[in-house]
Amino acid sequence: MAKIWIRQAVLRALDDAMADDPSVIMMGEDIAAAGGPFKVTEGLLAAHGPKRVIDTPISEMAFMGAAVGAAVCGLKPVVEMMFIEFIGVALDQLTTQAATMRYLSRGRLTTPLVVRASAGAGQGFGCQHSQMLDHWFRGTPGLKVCVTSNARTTYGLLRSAIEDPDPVVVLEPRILYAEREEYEFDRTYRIPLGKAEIVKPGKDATLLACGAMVRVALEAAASSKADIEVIDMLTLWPWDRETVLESVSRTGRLVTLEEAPAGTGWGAEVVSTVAVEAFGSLKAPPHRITLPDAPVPYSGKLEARYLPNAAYVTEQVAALVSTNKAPTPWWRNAA
Amino acid sequence: MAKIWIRQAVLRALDDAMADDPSVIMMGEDIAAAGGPFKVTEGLLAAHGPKRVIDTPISEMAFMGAAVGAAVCGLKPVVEMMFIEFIGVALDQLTTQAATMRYLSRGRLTTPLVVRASAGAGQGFGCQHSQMLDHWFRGTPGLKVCVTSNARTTYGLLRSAIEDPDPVVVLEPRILYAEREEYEFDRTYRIPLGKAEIVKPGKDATLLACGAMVRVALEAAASSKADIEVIDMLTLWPWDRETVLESVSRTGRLVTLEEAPAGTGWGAEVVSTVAVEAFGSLKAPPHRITLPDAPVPYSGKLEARYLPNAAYVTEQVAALVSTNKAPTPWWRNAA
Amino acid sequence: MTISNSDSPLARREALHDRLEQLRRMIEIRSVEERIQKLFAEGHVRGSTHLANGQEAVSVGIARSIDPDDIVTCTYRGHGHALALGVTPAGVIGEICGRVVGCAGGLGGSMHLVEPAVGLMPTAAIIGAGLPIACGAALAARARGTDRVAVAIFGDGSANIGAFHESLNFAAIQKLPVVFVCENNLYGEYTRINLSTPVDDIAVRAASYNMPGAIVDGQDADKVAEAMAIAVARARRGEGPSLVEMKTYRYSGHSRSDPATYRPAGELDAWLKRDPINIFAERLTAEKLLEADGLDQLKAEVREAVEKATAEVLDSPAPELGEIMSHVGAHSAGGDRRHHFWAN
Amino acid sequence: MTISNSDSPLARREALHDRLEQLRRMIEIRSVEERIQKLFAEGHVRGSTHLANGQEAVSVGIARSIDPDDIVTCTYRGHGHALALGVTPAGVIGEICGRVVGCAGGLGGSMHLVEPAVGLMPTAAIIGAGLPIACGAALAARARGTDRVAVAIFGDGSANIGAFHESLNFAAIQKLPVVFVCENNLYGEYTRINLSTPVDDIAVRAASYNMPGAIVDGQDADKVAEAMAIAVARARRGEGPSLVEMKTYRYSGHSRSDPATYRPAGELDAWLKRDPINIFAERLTAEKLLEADGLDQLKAEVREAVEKATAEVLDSPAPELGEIMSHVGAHSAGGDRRHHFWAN
Ligand SMILES: Cc1ncc(C[n+]2csc(CCOP(=O)(O)OP(=O)(O)O)c2C)c(N)n1
Ligand SMILES: Cc1ncc(C[n+]2csc(CCOP(=O)(O)OP(=O)(O)O)c2C)c(N)n1
Ligand SMILES: [Mg+2]
Ligand SMILES: [Mg+2]
Repeated sequence: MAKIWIRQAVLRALDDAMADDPSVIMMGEDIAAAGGPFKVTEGLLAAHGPKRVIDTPISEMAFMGAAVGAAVCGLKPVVEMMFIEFIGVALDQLTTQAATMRYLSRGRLTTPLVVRASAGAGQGFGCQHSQMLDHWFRGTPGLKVCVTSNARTTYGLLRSAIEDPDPVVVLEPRILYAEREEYEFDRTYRIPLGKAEIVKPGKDATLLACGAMVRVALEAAASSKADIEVIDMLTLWPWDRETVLESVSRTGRLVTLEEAPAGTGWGAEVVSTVAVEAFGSLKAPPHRITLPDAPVPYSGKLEARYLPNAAYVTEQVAALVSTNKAPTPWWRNAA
Repeated sequence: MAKIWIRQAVLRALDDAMADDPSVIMMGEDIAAAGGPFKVTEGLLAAHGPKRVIDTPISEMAFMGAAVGAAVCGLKPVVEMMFIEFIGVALDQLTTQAATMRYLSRGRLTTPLVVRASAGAGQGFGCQHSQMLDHWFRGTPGLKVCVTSNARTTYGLLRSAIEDPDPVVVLEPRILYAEREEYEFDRTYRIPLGKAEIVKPGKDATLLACGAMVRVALEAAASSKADIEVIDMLTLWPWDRETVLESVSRTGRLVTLEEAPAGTGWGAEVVSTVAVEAFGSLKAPPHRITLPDAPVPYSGKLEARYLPNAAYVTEQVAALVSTNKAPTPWWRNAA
Repeated sequence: MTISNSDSPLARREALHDRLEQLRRMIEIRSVEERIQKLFAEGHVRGSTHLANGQEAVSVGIARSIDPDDIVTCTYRGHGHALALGVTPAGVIGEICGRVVGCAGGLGGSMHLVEPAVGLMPTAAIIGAGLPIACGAALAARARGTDRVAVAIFGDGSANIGAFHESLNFAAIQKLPVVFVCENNLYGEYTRINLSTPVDDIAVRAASYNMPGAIVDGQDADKVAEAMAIAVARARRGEGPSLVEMKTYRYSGHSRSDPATYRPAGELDAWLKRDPINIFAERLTAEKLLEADGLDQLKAEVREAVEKATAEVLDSPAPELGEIMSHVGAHSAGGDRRHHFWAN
Repeated sequence: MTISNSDSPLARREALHDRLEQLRRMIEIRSVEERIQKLFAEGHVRGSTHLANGQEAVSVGIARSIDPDDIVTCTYRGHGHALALGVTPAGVIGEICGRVVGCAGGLGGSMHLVEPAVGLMPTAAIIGAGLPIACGAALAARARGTDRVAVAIFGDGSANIGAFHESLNFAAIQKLPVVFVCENNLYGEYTRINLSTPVDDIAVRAASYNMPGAIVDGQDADKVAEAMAIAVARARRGEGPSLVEMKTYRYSGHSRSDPATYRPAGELDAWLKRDPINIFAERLTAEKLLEADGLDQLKAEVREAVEKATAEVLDSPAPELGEIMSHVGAHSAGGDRRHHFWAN
């Protein structure tokens, strides 16, 4: 099998989607002539031309909104938000306009668009370029949100998102772009939106993660004495209640591993649902491993501590499994 | 005691705050000369002058950001977002700039500002003018979010928010502005941010609500056979874990009443925390009463069904208390 | 030519080629808005509603200058545009009354009128939101090889929001076939333009984007149509966007609750003297298209039709409860009813 | 006059009244940025970093035109401005290396330099964010009865974002004491201005807000200072904002990973011929303030000082882990260290 950079999976998904469907277009800053700030759109301009691969001025509101209008009028725009934070100047167009278009027209107008963005911490980009921010989108009626975790899920989710008849946000952990991985492209491969995947079966606890945290979860599971089941959430909204509930009903323990401060993390929604639906089948309280309630620090030493690593996750899960009590996060006492 | 409109409590809080502290200023669209689109700023211009009560052009990014700059430079700006949806064009300034100012300056620069906005449904303003949207702010490190529920809490929360050294979002249920209520102003009255209030004690279940849902909760409690404890959350971030956990430890049952689709509601955070911290003291699964997963409909008939009313809440709580099983929301089957 | 209540939006739009129908449509807009005001008082309307009486020439002037498969975005102040573009009185009144006959089936309300068949996107309740969306429609038109144009209608106050600037710049650099129409009615809510905007003419801002900016007498439907024709033709030729400023006035306050006491004495009167319906009626009289008592007759006719439409609306039920959940996403019960613009 | 590493930001700022120090500061900026590039290669810098070599005259020209208690907002491309305003080389390099000696104690990084003592707000990593914040600072200055001004520095590409438009309009209508400085270095990331902006001069956009717009040779510190003086004086007199466009160029690519291959052949060379350090050195020579070998001597001196600062940085520890939680809100362990602007 060929080793590829994960960013190549983005590129390949976009390239194939454009080749397969002439209505797919792309918009974003420096995605065309320059091949993208993260080189995930390299060659698309040459392959598909300037009418379909469009460099925009620095004006997120304009091109996010243009995507809405273009989607209604028969195109399938894929918008790149270089860093997900940038949609903070244009959120209205996605959550208020795109997400209500179908509703306000009783199904006659729809916005099959994708916002893809690099997201997440770990590389020293500082607190305004390192967040996940899925909570800005998650739960908005009419909108879907997913997070990629490796080459395969990048390809599978992006292709599905672009084919989806409704607006979808795809968050791509920036830190993964430059990772290499064995992966064989299959042009027909898709990951259905709304489905999670058990990436490592286990009996003692269900560990949920998404994005860059999936590999942390897998590492933690690999080095755990307990037999941990790791689930890649893949889609955060609407999320896969069935897979999660089924897993928890088997393992009796639930841990979420979230790259977000607790107040914004997706785990709240999942844990609360499990608490309601699987009440009684839990052997231990559910436990959320989150970021501390603080902005992302720059200094490498601090950012390394700020993000949960495998050792910490292992330790937290072990504590839960062995005591059936939720351990305290390291930062609770530091605060 | 005098009967006042709840909107007068907003006005009075702003007026008193401006009188007590010359650094308080106000900005917003039509708040000065016109006295505010909801008449909550009537007379402030005459009382405090055009340098402190400022009508702005329609440019939320400019005046939200101006509030950030002014706050850093020694003022205490109170920004009116007429409808909370409007911050969708200016979110960056609040959540990315204001909320990180202290962090990025290691405490040397702070942004004591308040964003107050009318919010919520029930009046036929349609899906782009009827949401709570607290999930855009909740959990953001450095930011606080609270919701008013009557004249007293309006006055108490607004005064505290304006005095807070950090940025605070105050959501004011629009539907309450024109309600009348007995209330005697007390210039010294404050509600500490981060504290919830037991507004009706009870033994059988803890019913959490905020904003316009508090009176629905109280009505439901009044007409329930079970003895319901009603808590007004008041601050959604950081929320009052102590009061909630203590209540649940007594009642053994938790119901949240949220004016938001489940995917965005604050109840997820609360229920998940309770599930972790009070695991074992619950007699029944926690239950969330939320809006359906759909935009706010315009037609009066639909909006009346869309919003939980007292009868529905009574019924849902009764089902939980009597069966110790979480009832199904009406819309789960309709979807 | 008389258009009955039962005519389709598309037929109503086609009818607008007729000059008498143009006059009639202006009267209809005025009439429908008067009726809406009454319906509000009668308790049939919820939330708020924004009248555009006095601005009818802009609506009709625009509608007659573009084709039904050109795209229009506009704002909450959209009754006039919706009617001009072809939405039926029952469609508009019905939506505002939250009934199934409403153009959005009662889901949207006064601020959200829509009719894909005549190119009307859901009117947006967020200031500036329509401009980028129009850019996108224009982009799609070009990408799909049509010569369709998009028209973004917005107010003077909206020319101060970021989306205005970004959209004009984006459209200019992309040479998009879009026409930006600013209805300068001198007020944004309760604020006069001079208090929010340091220039008198929004059109001067076109220079920032190297695009043509035109200032137009918005009370004269012919002048509106003329200016639109130039901008639309330019767009269709692929030469890019224009900014067209219509000088106009709203007779009423900003919304139903606004008595508009902030207006200087005499201002309204001066504008009433240049009423768009009267101006156009005089023109048609001069052109011998309208008889001496033609205007009164038309008004009576229209009023009757509007009453009929109102009766139809009030007979029409509120939507089924299931509608709440039927159009959230493709998974919803409403299923796929997608309108295909420029099919084949 | 020579400023040592141990001098305070305020002292460094005051020193800038001296013309030789102005030259020295430009050299320092160039030197520090060269060192940062090396530190990146050596693995001491994380994330990204944005050099402004070639733009030194803008930084120094601005800094010498305003007082330490005037407020400045600028962007991630802020090393030069920070140094010019007074932040020490160790403060800048330290921040970029994530050490406690950094001006934000290592919490911010390259894109977030800050120094309240000389009016520098945390530089913002979101395009356009600094403009409204500068408006607010100006508003506070006026409301508090001072004659302080705010300066917002941003790039040519940033003139296309909504915040630019809203801020200029807001400042104009409020007559705020703010100066908007556009550093037009011809590129926004990898895109040349003509591909993103339909006008050549950002300054023409001033007309949209009825404010003065000036076009300035940004390679000449004196010209920069002259233009700033006019705009600042106007602001201090209460006459409102100005837009000042500095024509300049960045010699490097957008950020460390950008080889800038998108630039037309010869463009860089042409700009190198108008190097701001050389231009100013020649001027000082003509003014007899600089000896024949003065420039080389200064460069050597500065290089040594920068090396010393670098050594100091590399000796300085990373922040304590507790710093993560110490400055989130007033409740945090860091407590209240608030800087009071214009306290008397
Ligand atoms: C982003 C945003 N800010 C504020 C509002 C509230 N608002 C509704 S209408 C209006 C005035 C708009 O004035 P103008 O653009 O002149 O249009 P007109 O109403 O005169 O047609 C305002 C401020 C809004 N809907 N959206
Ligand atoms: C809202 C937002 N959009 C996009 C970016 C990414 N970005 C960072 S720098 C830059 C180019 C800015 O160009 P210009 O304003 O000319 O400033 P320069 O870098 O040339 O100094 C872009 C697009 C951002 N930081 N924020
Ligand atoms: Mg107007
Ligand atoms: Mg530039």
